[in-house]
Amino acid sequence: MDFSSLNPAEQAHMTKIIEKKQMQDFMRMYSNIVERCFTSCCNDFTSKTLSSKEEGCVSNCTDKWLKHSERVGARFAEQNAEAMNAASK
Amino acid sequence: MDFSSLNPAEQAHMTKIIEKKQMQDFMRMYSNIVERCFTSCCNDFTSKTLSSKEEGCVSNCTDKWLKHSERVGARFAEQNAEAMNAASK
Amino acid sequence: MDFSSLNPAEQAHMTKIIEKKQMQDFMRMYSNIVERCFTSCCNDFTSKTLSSKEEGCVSNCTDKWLKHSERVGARFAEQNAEAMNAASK
Amino acid sequence: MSLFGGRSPQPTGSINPERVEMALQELDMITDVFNKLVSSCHAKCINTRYAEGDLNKGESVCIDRCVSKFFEVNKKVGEKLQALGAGAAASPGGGSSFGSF
Amino acid sequence: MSLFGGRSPQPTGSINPERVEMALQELDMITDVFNKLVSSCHAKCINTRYAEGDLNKGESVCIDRCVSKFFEVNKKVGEKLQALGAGAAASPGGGSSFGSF
Amino acid sequence: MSLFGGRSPQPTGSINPERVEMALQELDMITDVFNKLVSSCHAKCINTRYAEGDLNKGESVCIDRCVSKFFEVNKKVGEKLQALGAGAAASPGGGSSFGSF
Repeated sequence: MDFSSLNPAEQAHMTKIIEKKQMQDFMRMYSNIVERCFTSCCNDFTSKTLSSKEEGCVSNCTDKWLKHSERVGARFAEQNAEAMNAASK
Repeated sequence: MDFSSLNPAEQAHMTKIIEKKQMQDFMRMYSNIVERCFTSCCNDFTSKTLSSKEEGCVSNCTDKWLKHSERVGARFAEQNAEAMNAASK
Repeated sequence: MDFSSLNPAEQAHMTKIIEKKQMQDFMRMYSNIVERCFTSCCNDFTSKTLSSKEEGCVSNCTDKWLKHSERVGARFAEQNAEAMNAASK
Repeated sequence: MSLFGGRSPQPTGSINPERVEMALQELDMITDVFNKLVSSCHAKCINTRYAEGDLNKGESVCIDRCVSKFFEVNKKVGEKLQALGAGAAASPGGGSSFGSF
Repeated sequence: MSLFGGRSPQPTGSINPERVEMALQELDMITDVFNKLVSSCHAKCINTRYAEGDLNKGESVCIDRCVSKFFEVNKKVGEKLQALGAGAAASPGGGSSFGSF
Repeated sequence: MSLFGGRSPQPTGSINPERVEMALQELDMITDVFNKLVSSCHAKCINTRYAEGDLNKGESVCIDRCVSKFFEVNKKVGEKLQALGAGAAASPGGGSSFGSF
């Protein structure tokens, strides 16, 4: 992606909007992790509190999700840079 | 959730926006029920009209979905009130 | 759907908004096809490039998805016209 | 789907934001339903091995029946919601009502 | 969920778009979480054969526990994100914090 | 993903809503694709028993290949859509084109 065709005023405006979006994206990521880790880790509803096994699962699931997203993000940026280079040749 | 930090003018504005959102939420719930009940109840495509068995299933599915949402909503409100109380202590 | 209750100025405004939405809908369709065809066609991660079998699958999957959407759209329009006729009787 | 009818009950005039917004909400709702219809019938009718790019006869017939049944389910659910009074706030102007678009 | 408290810490006044937008973001987030809660607990607790329209005893009890566990997971994930510093930008005003709404 | 290039082909000036909106649409599209990439590769590569919090070697390698294949699929589908003329209205300014971001 390349926003260099925007003038400085437009770029400043975009930056402000992007900051707002980042907050929303963060909240969406948060609720996605909750939904996915709940679905994967909680399968016993004979109790209303998390078992220690479920707690551990949720903790690992959250960690893994964050590390996964981070790694995908790094590869995404690389592939993206490559594609832009190829396009500008 | 607590909107008491908003002033009356802001609260009135929020109320108007919330009313609009409720209409959208209702329509989304409607289409979600259609999608889910269709997926669960319709598995025979040798005919283009609903069998009486499928009709019954869709009817039960709709009822159950509404009752489910209602019960989840009631528990959500309770848990939420509890969490707010705990937070304000 | 029937927007005839809008006046010409409103209809012109709607048309402009609809054009913008069509671009967004197209981009969403694009990313949906990518996601679905990737999920259906790519199951071997011992390599980082598509096999010719996977390529063929992605190609067929894209074609089929477009033809499917088109056919659903045609039937949707017919059913819709029927429902509007029935309602106006 | 003919978006604009021939009649124009109001004279040419200024834009009423309320009415435009209602029309947009209706459009969003229809888009939402259509997308759900497409993905539901894909799940029911399309073989995901993708051995060929054309719809075969069985898939085509299945799609037609699938759309038809989906509309029936849409109508039935709409009637039920209306009967339950959940539809109190619903049915925005423009001839729209539960079970039809 | 009591949306409006009884206190009004600011005098009646003009609308601050920033504050209204933050409140709206919070509302959208809660709606998002609630929708995920409904569909998650439906998947865990509801028999999809739909032989009857009422929740049976087992389903009702399951829903109650499901909501309770979902809140615990929400709290745990929130604490973890906060501990990881990912929550730096988070916790908008209005008494909202991770793990509660 | 470098959002802002070094060049500024237009002089500093007023905001053109059309251009800003197009840039925002592009941003939304990329966010949408990225989210789909994350969840697709999670489904393909991550063991959901969650016995540990770290990515193991197999998962890490799988993620790298998964992202690579996803990009190839993205490119292939984009080329196909363009060939079918469905892309007539597409490819907004800013050097964006099918198959790249």
